Amino acid sequence: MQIEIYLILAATLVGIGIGSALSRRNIISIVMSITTAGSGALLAMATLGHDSEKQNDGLLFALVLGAILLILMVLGCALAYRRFMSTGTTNIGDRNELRH
Amino acid sequence: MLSEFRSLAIISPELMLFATAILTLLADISSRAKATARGRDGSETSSYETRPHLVAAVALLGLAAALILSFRTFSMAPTEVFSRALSIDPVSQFFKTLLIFAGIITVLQGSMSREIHRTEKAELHALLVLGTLGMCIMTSAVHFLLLFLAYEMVGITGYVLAAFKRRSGLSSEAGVKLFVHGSLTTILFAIGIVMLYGIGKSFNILDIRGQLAGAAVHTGYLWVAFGLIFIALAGRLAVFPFHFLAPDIIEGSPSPVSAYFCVSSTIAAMAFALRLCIHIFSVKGDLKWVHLPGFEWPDLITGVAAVTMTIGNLTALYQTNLKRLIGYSCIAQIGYILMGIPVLTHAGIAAVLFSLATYGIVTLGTFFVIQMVTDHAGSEKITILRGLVWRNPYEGVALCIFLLSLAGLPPLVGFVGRFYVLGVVVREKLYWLSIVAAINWVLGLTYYLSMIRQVFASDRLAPGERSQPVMAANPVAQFTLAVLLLPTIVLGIYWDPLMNYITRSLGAVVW
Amino acid sequence: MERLPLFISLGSLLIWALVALFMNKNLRMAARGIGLGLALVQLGSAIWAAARIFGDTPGVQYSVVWFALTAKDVFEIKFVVDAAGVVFWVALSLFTAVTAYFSLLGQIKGTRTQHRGEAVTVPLLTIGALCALTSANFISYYFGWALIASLGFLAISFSAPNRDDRASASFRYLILNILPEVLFLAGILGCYAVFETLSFNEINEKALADAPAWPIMCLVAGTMLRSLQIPLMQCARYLASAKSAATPVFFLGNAILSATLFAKLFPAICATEDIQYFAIIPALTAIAAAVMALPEQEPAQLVGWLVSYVCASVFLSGLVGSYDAAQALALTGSIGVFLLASALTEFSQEDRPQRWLAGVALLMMTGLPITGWGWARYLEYAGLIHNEGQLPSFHWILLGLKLLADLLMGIVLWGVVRERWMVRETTSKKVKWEIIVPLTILALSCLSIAVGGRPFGGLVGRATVDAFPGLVWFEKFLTPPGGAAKTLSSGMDLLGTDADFFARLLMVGVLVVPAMLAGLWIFRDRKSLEDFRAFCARVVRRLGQVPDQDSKLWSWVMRPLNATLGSAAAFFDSRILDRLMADIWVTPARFVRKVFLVFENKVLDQQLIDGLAEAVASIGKSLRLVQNGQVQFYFALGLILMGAVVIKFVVVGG
Amino acid sequence: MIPNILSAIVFLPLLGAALVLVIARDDGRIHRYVALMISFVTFVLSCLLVANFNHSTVGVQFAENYEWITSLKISYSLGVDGLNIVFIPLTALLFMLCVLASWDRAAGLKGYFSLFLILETAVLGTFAAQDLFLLFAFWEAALLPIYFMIGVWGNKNREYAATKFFLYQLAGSALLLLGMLVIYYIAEPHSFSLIDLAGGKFTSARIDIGGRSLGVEHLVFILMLAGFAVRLPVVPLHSWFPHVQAEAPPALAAVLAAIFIKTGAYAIVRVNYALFPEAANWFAPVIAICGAVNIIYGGICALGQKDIRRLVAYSCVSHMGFVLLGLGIFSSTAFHGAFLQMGSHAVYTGLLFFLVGILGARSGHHDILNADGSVGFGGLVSKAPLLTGFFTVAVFSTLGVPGLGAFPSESLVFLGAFPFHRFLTVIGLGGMFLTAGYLLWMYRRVFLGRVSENSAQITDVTLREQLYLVPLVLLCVFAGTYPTPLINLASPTINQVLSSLNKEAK
Amino acid sequence: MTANIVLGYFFAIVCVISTIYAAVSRDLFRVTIAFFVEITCVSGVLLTLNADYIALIVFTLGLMGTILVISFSSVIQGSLKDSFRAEAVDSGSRRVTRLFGMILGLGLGAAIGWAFLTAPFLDVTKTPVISQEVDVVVLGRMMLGEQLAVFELLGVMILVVVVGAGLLLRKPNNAN
Repeated sequence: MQIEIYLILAATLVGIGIGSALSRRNIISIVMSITTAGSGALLAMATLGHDSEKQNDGLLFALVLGAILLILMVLGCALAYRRFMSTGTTNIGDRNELRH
Repeated sequence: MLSEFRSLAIISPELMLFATAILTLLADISSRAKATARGRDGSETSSYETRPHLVAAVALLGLAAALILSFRTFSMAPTEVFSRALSIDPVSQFFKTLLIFAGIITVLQGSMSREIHRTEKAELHALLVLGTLGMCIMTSAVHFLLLFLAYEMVGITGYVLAAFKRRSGLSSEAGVKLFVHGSLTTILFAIGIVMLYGIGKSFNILDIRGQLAGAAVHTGYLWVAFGLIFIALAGRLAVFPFHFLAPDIIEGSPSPVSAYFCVSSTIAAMAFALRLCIHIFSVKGDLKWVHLPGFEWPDLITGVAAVTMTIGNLTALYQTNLKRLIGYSCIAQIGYILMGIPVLTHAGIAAVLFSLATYGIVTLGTFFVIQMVTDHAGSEKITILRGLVWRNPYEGVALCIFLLSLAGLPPLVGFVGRFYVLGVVVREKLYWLSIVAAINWVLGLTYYLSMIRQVFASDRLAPGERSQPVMAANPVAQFTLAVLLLPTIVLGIYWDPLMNYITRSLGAVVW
Repeated sequence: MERLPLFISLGSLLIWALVALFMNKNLRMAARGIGLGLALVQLGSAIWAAARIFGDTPGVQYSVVWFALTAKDVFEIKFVVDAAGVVFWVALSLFTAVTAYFSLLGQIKGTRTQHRGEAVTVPLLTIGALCALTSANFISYYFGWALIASLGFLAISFSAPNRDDRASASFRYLILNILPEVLFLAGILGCYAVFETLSFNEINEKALADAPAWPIMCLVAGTMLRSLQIPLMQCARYLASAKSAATPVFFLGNAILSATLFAKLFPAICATEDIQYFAIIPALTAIAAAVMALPEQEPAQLVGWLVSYVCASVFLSGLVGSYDAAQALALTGSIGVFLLASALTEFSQEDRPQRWLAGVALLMMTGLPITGWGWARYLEYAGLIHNEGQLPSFHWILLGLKLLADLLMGIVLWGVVRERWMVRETTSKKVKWEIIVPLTILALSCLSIAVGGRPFGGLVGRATVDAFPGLVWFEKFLTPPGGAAKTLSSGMDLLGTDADFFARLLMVGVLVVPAMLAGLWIFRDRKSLEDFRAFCARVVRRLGQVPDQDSKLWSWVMRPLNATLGSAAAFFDSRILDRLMADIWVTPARFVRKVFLVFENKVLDQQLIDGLAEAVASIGKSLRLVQNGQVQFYFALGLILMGAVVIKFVVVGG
Repeated sequence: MIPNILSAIVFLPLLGAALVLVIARDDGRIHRYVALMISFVTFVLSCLLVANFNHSTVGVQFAENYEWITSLKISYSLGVDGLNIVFIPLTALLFMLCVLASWDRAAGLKGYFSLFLILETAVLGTFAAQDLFLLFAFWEAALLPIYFMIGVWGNKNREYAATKFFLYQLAGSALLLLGMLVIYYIAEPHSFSLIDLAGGKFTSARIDIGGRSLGVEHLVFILMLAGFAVRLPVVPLHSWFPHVQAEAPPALAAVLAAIFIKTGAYAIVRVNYALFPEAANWFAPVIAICGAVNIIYGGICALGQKDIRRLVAYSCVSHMGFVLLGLGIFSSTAFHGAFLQMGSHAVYTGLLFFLVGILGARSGHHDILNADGSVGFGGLVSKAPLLTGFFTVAVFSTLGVPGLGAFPSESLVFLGAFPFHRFLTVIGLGGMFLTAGYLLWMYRRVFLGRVSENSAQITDVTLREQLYLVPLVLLCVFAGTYPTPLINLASPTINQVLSSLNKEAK
Repeated sequence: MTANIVLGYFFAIVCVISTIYAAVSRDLFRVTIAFFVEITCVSGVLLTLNADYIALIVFTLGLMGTILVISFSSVIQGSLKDSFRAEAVDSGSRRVTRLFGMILGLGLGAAIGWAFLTAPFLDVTKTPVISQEVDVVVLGRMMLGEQLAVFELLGVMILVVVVGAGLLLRKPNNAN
């Protein structure tokens, strides 16, 4: 499998992930979309990391990215919980008071 | 081993910060005592008696120690530690000192804040300290891995901090928004890093720079990479296309956190911006840098700076919420400071550093007073400032001085920063930009004046409006204000030492 | 030493002004007394100066450096005390002293209490007039000119400050002074630009060479306009309503000042091409004034027309080049009108002194040959007759017009004389010696001047002239300043000429016999008097005054056209000046003001400046709407903008 | 001789302000004594300055030069020459009198007097500065006290006026700042010192803006002129002034009209003319035209004012036109006239605004005509004869009546201007008559005529008020009759400026 | 080798399909499942790069994420069943916005893809170099060696998350 397939897949994941994060309303599904996009980035990293002779850095970054994605999911869910406890909704567009 | 030990000595401020965070949490846990209270319906509820003063004292002492340590590292020759991942040079130490100072003030603010529940002060302090730690690393990281991690660490503390206020819809909204925005930019940042990695096959910024300078690079690729990283930067720095969220966050967060976002976060992001623009995408010359041939990113930054300050100022005109107003003003300020980067000279960067330092001090002061007032009044409407100077002259006058300094009027320090930035812009013959900046100077004054007008308003209250009661004098707060006022005024009159220091630091850095 | 009289004079006037200023109510009497004393001191110093001048010393000139800006730009305040100046100075001092005397008198009797401001203005006015009289360059002349204008305003205002008519009279007085001032100042500036000097002497010298005429013309026109000549003649009405206060004001202000300027700049005026044609204006003014005076019943108003008439005579002579006539007319005319005005305004109608004084003054003004005014008239006619070389037939026209005016005015004056002395009943028996004595002295002095004057001397021959040493003074007084080559009828040269003969003939033939007879006959009793006045009023109305068509724009154009006499009626129309003022000054000023204010407040301030601010603010307002609180929207917007920028840079380049 | 006397003069009021702030007593009576004492000492020192001034040399005297900001080569540089020697004692005097004029102010004396003294320092500093940056700093520093004084102690519409004032001024300052920076970076070596920069160093420098090459001298001249013109105020940029004058507390209004706006005219000569002689020659006709426009525009606008403060404010606009007209013509006469006008205008406008303030304090309103067209005052001459007397002097000074106020200066301006710009001069003459029109209209409505209800309770001037009015009256007479000593002080420097300007013309 | 390729393509295709499904589905439960599948597929793709440890990490991420989502949803909604209702019914404009957001995201992806594919230094047609060393060893050496700072920083971050999440999830104390 050529590098371009990996990269196209990565770009697709990023694109769909971000698109979905921009169009979803539920915080939890947004969290999932972000993770999707992040996994795309991770994939690209791993691919490019493998492309080089000294691949180590790239892998490390992928690892870090994975860890961070997990952290983000945890925090995202916690925030959704917090949001729900204070306003009773988990939709991102609802009951927004911070504007204008 | 010795070298490792020396590395530890060099990063002693960061270590101290980490220790502070841990100690704060420990102090909180160890000082808790269980107490029971009988509710109205007879049910017993148990709660923890905490000692917020102790916790705050621990955090502040630790931060003070870190500040002293960072002072000690000021005069060190530029070095790179942790296998060239951290660059400790006078400029990064300058940023660190600023950040730790800002940390002290925000922690102090947090300990005084009424928005933060007293059982949660320790967490607040710890998170603020940890966030500061992340920022400190951000300022000196020359390795993208570390930079990314530090960036993310700041982000994560930010999400929690923004949502810190209990049972507040605003606070949780701010947290959620910041989370969505922040994690999206994180992803883009990661992709940007991947793209740069693709060029240089290294995460080390020095290596990447060498690669970029050496080979003729595909401009489109560079633009996408730069754009992605710039988005991450812009989201943090609150500059033009990604500034929309910043006022929401600043309004929704508890006041200490707002100050933290406005000041610490911005300072760190500016360090990041310097890293990105100067350290990666420019080539070193004599007393100046040259951007990569064919890759005209300074034009982008120039435009962004111009638009940012204009939009920030314009949008601020019609605000009625104090914190939100300050949020917009911060956007404008950042836009102003950002003008110093694309000129790519030592003088320009010196102007950026100078005005950033002064911006930090002054904005901290502003938030300090605003927190006192909003906490006292229980509202964030701009009208709560009405007649402040007659009720609490010291605080009122201090707020006015801070605001006027933000507006950039001599003989206050805000003017000096503006003078330098405008000076380098004129010097580099970016006349249109200087005109935009001059217009914005006037625009900005409008809303600062609208606040000052409230502070000094002495006329009758509107029907149904109650006069705000007098705030009780708080010696600690007054002392802190004095500490912040002193540089605001003194540096406005005699700023030579600071500027000389900055110039010397810039001369010493290797990038 | 030679400066001393002037300094004493100025000093005493200043002290007088200060005394008047700082005296409060209780000390008012003392202030008036001191004022009179100082006025007498001033009179003494004037006489002293006159004695010196006419004794042995020639004219004294001295100057103070005002500004020495560079070696070239030096501005001096120059004074000269010469024969012409000093005579007017004495007259002026006399007026002032009399005014002070009346003031004290009014204070003692409690009939007339002067306002403090009014008391201050009298000495200051004298200072102003003194400055102008003794001026040797435009700086000191203008000093006097403008001081008189503004102090006149104050004097009228303060004379009865709470009355609206007084306030409006003072305002109109000011307009009368200000409108000509434009021309006058333009003349001064023109002189400075053309001759590069402000000194009268140098201007006189340089004007004889080829030089542009317009600065001098401006000066003359300005002076004439200010002196109640035709376009502004109707201002005499407003002066009349200023009543008592006007007495010192308009005499010091107008007649003397105008004549002074003629005296100072006589060579330059004579040297100016075509300036003689200006003389038609005073000639017409004289007729108009006489016609307006015919039906007049109000004494103060009569004085107003008389002022206009006297000034017209002075200008007429001056412009046709008879220096001595102009000087003599100014001096005697001002004395006469001053007396008349004092008599008519300082006393009530029942007072015997008033009748005496007024009688004397009226007799003077009728132009009897034995009076100074008559003597001056002789010189005037002689000048007009003699002036044939200059203007081929023009001067005959002028002479004709002037004779007509004189005849009419003679009828008026004789009529009033008769009315005062023969028709009116008197109720007051008490003789007021305190008034009669000084005024009689004054009148006698005038008479002696007249008797010793030219007509008499002319009749009895040269030998008599030499027998009166005092006449040498007037030779000096009537000698134009140096360098005047074109003076036509000066000195004794006229004696025995045709002009001398015809002038005497005209004096007797026009002023004395027909006018006196007509006047006495027309006013033979009260009924005939009223009939005649009614008739004259009808005629005047028929000629000029059309029924009111008020509040129409440009009525000052339309009204004369509707009248029988056409445009000439403009001079007789009492409302014409109001209309004129309204249409050429007030209405346009209001309109312009309105336009400017609309521009200033609405356009500039509200639309442009505040509008700019609002536009900026509304941009801010709409930018605020972008902040809709949706984080996804924010991010998407950011992405689009960023993407657009990046695409621009990638595709187009930096 | 006191060492550093100039610094002492400039900063003594600041010290006084600190002193006033430090004194904690709340009843405020002591503050005004302190303020009076300080301003008096300042005035005495400035008189000493004049006494020791050598008016036969053209150079800068009492110069003080200290390094301030080495990295930008900004120096703390003060000095006195013919251009500013008159204004320093005049400023000190007017501020002292203003303290007296604010004597019976009831509330907030502490803040009021401290701001007032800060303002004095700023204005004195603006006059004394010989370094462009220092001048700018003082220039800006004057804005804050004024803003606060208007905003806090002003009249009904004060906040609007204060904001307008500040924004206008800051817009002007922005232009000034830009111009300053441009020449700073073009001058080699970089310098802010007015002495170093003077003498046409930028004649050949050019910069590119939008692909067009522009002469630096002309560009910066216009930028700076616009900055100064806002303060002057020159006509399209003047609309802050009437608002501010209508709202400011009386003493401040006097200071603004008398001294503050003079800094603009002064700075034009000090900075623009000294630094850009060639551009000055190029632009002088426009300045003269601006002057004529100011005269007429201000006059006509004043004609229509019903508020006495606004009327006097427009009169100021009109009269600053004479200054501009004089400055726009490089003849010795006109230029001296302009300078003299600056000085004498300070005196008589100060007097006028003091009196307007007294009138307003007595009656509580400033309307010449009420909204229904009836007279707002009327007949004051019998109610308050002394007040009327002072007012008369002020009004007649403004009119240019000989012996008072504006007469010599306006004469000089006209005499100097006429040979160069006949048309403009005649327009200027028209302005004199407009002045007569509106001022006497006001005078008649307020002081003459019937006593109206409003003016029935108005009392006459008290002894304390006379204390600060009489000096100004005396100065009016001095300025109107024999201001030669003042002109002699300034003359050598003015002639030198002129000769350098005229040299460039050839 | 061929198996590797076939597996890679399989995972890639499944990954894309499940991602699309996750993006467009309105049922949260299905979204979660699709998400799990997608992440698993990514880890599968990573396996073809011989990055076993990373793949494991990613799989863990997917698994834990799914668990997290399900548990939080149940906590928030009270019962598992309710929580997987569809998101709020879309209105017309909302649908447009969704579409717009999606297009934007895809555009961004396209830009990134374009940049990658046109990059001159990257020969995209060749297959990636497969490291023979097991990546966990490499990673371990690095994280405890030259990149110690990263490791430490990750630790600090975990502290942050523990503190932060603990704080966020804490029930409000009613007594105060």
